[in-house]
Amino acid sequence: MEVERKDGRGANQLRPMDHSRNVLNRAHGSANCSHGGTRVLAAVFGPKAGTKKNENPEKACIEVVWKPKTGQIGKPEKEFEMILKRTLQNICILTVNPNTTTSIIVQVVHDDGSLLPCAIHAACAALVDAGIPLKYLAVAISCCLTDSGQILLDPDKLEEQKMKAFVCLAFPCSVHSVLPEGSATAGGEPVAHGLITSLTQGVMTVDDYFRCLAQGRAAITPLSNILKKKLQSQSANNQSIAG
Amino acid sequence: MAGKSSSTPATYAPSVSGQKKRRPLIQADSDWVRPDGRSFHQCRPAFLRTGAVNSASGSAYAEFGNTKVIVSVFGPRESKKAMMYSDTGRLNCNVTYTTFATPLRGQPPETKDLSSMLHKALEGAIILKSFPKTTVDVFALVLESGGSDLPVITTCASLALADAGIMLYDMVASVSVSCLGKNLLIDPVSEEESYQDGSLVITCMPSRNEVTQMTVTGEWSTPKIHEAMQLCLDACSKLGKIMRSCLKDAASVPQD
Amino acid sequence: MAATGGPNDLSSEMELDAFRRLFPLRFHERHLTESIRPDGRPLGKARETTLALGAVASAHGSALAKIGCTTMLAAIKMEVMTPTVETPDEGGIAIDFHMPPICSPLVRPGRPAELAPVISKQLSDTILSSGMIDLKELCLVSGKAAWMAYLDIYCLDADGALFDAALLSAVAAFSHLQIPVVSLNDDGRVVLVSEDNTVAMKEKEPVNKERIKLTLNNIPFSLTCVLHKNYILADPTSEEESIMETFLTVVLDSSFQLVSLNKPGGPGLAHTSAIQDCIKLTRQRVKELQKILNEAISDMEVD
Amino acid sequence: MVGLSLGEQNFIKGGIAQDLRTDGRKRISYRPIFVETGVIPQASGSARVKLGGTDVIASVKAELGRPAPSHPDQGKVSINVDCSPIAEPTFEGRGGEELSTELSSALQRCLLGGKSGAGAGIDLSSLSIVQGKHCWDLYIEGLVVSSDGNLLDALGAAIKAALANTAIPKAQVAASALPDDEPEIDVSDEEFLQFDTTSVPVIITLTKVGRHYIVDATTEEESQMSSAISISINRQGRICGLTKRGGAGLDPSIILDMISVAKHVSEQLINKLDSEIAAAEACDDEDDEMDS
Repeated sequence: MEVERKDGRGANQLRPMDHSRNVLNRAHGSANCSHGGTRVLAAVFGPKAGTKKNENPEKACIEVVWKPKTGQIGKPEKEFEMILKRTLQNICILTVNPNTTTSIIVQVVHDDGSLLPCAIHAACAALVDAGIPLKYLAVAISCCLTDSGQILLDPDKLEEQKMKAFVCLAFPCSVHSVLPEGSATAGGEPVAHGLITSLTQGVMTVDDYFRCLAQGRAAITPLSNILKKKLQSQSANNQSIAG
Repeated sequence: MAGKSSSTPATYAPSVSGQKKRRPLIQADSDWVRPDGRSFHQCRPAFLRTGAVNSASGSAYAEFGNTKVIVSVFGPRESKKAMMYSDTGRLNCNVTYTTFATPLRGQPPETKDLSSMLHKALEGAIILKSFPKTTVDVFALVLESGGSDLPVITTCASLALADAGIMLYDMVASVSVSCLGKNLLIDPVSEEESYQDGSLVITCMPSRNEVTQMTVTGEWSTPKIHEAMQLCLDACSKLGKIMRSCLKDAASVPQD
Repeated sequence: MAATGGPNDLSSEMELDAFRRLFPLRFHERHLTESIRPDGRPLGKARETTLALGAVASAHGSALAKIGCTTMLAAIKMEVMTPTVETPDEGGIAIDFHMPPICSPLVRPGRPAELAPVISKQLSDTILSSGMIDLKELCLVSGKAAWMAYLDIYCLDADGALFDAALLSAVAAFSHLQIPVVSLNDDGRVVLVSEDNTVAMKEKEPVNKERIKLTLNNIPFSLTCVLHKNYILADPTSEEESIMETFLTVVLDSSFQLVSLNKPGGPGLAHTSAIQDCIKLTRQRVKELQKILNEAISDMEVD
Repeated sequence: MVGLSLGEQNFIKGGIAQDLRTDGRKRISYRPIFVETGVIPQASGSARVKLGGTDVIASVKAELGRPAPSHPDQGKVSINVDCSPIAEPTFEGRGGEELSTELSSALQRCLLGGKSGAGAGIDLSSLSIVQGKHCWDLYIEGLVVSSDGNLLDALGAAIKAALANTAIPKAQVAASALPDDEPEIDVSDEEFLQFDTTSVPVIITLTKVGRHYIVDATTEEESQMSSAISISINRQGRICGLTKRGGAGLDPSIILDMISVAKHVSEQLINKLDSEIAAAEACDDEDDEMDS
């Protein structure tokens, strides 16, 4: 029943990932992230004074602009903007600099499937590059469900269209360092198991969803280590340049 | 996934085959019956209710036959930054139609015109000095356009203003008359409006007996205008009574 | 107002409304500890829901849905389109969600609310992917003419849980939809066959005499819950939404398949146990809404 | 906006109360009117009207078009007004837009009559060439060059003069065309069809200041107005349109009183305007002879 994937990857095997930071000089923070064919460029313009009209001045306000590869901003882009904005509100510490607006511009360079996770990683890396205080990093994965009920991780564009349904999940990165010990296991479950964002497309049964959840969570820990290693190695040579 | 085609293909509404809305031949004062069976000087049944929108400071819903309108008023609030200081309050009106309001699925062109007409109709009745530096926003949405839309919008807007507690000199009632050959038809439906020779729309304050807005199109002789005005004014006073009773029983039953 | 004595005793003698406006979060949390909400509902209960079919006469199918104070008006107008080459025998559905300036003080005539396109996309995704409507039923003449259903949903009063009310009104509008009887005239244009001019009917037999009603299989229903410090509040009002910003929208169809589960981030984290509780609440809600929809359809058939 | 001190405002109101306005005119007398026609060569007809300080230009452009399905036997007329910023600083950018939409809808209401076309100043059926297929579309453009009050009357007069100056080329169906397909129209550029503008109404605006109402108010007087009524009356004395502008309410009897005053004033204005147009046309023909 093992579904053979076109590019020969195993069910749980992710596409090669590459993150590079500080790619734009004018932005306060910028990052370029690519998952296999999908490449996204994110730029952060540091906390600017004043919040938009209906925003809460006591908290920092995050504004996301999603630039598609071609064409103008339609409804799908607006939805991605809202999801990315709410996700980043989860991971940023909003009370640090109140009454400011941090604007994040996401430019899709090439879309070859599971676009949102790649955008989330790019945005997080750009925020780290800009030195915005974060509670933890968000690690995102998307998995799709074949008609036979088998779950494939990190689908590309063709697989996404062919499959019955697909789920995009975002989890907090392993968080041992920042939060005090007690709160790490909120309600008997380690915080890392909490879900920041979940977006599903297509009809599936409830336990299919929970299987996707478990599979996604299992793939998170190795993914977050790769992410952290890439970010730390990058900041190391930054210091060397700056130092 | 059934991706929705981004640009919807060009579509057209299937129109009724063969039958064209011709203007019915009317001899002078024959007993020609109007499409919905009303007599010439009879208005459509009016259904008025306040408090339709909970998140607005004042709102009202009006239904005259097939014309259904919702107006919500957002109480005196700070006006846009671009506005200079003014020691009298400002009124901001905006009228929009739903896409399914008119039988043919398109936005009727004169919504900008309706907003400025609504603004002129209401500014005479509101005590603008009672809220300096601020703006009162009156937004109207026409759910279904069944004819003589502006009078129904104006009447519903004045009810919403009263519901919002804005100081008014008097309620504002509005009625329209269209002239077809010799006859005067009050409160015309959209079919009658499409082949009317002329129309007269009056907005007045019933108990102060003052006209705040009046527009006439088509060719009228002075006695005809006089007769039409008289007809509208007592229709407005009847409408004013209905509006007052609607406000009274909205206030008497406590808001649940 | 020196807060020396700590805010707790301050709130006791302060007037209720002032406390609600000054410390909204604490006001709501005081209610949550007794697992009740400011408007008296238990945590898991949704607001009172009513449904009225056929609210707009000038549309082919329309419905007015009210969940508590949130009011949505959905209307469908049918127009004829030439189907695309790849799908010659499928009609189309164009779904649009509008938030006119009357529905909430935040919306200004110039600037549309930024929530509207998001809900509009979620609605069209949910309705299209749920398979509620088989697009083949919208076909008139394969390859030449098919129906395009323009579904427009207007939010008349925005008081929280907009997506749920919008989906309910859309589903009800489809169940009330009457497809007009049409026939093809000589130069290939589709024309209405009106009952009175039967003379024109002679040579052009109506193309879709039998398909007046759309058959709706697994109908999607949704429930939005707010997660706040391991409390789950079903069907939040706009005030609760503005204070506790972590939403979880679960959409189940009538056979309890998961059509979509949407948690767009927000300050709180959703643990598996919380998700299971939400799904349980949604199952209950689907039964309620199913009953309400069937009642509305049955008394529409009666009159 | 002209800032008037309290003293000036009382001076204006007092003057109007005693039937002697600041520039010496009576309550119902007009400022001097100058009409000049044929000011824009490319347009089918154009005119420039100076009413005291107010200066407007109206131009009429006739083009071939298809009649509206609901009225196959009538041509189409569209009126559009543009307030250029040179008239007043506040017209800059979008400032003048609201006033121009208001003026265009008032003009449309006064000149084009009801939806069925009855009572229209311009005889729409004379614009039709082939019923249902071809007709003349008139694009009437108004431009406010300098504004010193009473814009609507000046624009009404300018449009009436421009229509009088309009020459629509005669058009017939080319004989060779097959009956059923699109008949081509050949447009002869010698004979011209002159427009009869006798039934075009003229617009009178009565501005109420204090308890009295005046005609042809200047900007200062307009700033003191409590309400204003614009009535369009044609030669037969019938009312072809009425718009109440301004805020304060008016008693119905006062409105009827104003209508009768307007009818009385309109006779003089129509005669004066016709003589001015005839004079302008005459000197217009002299210019043609001189340079031909």
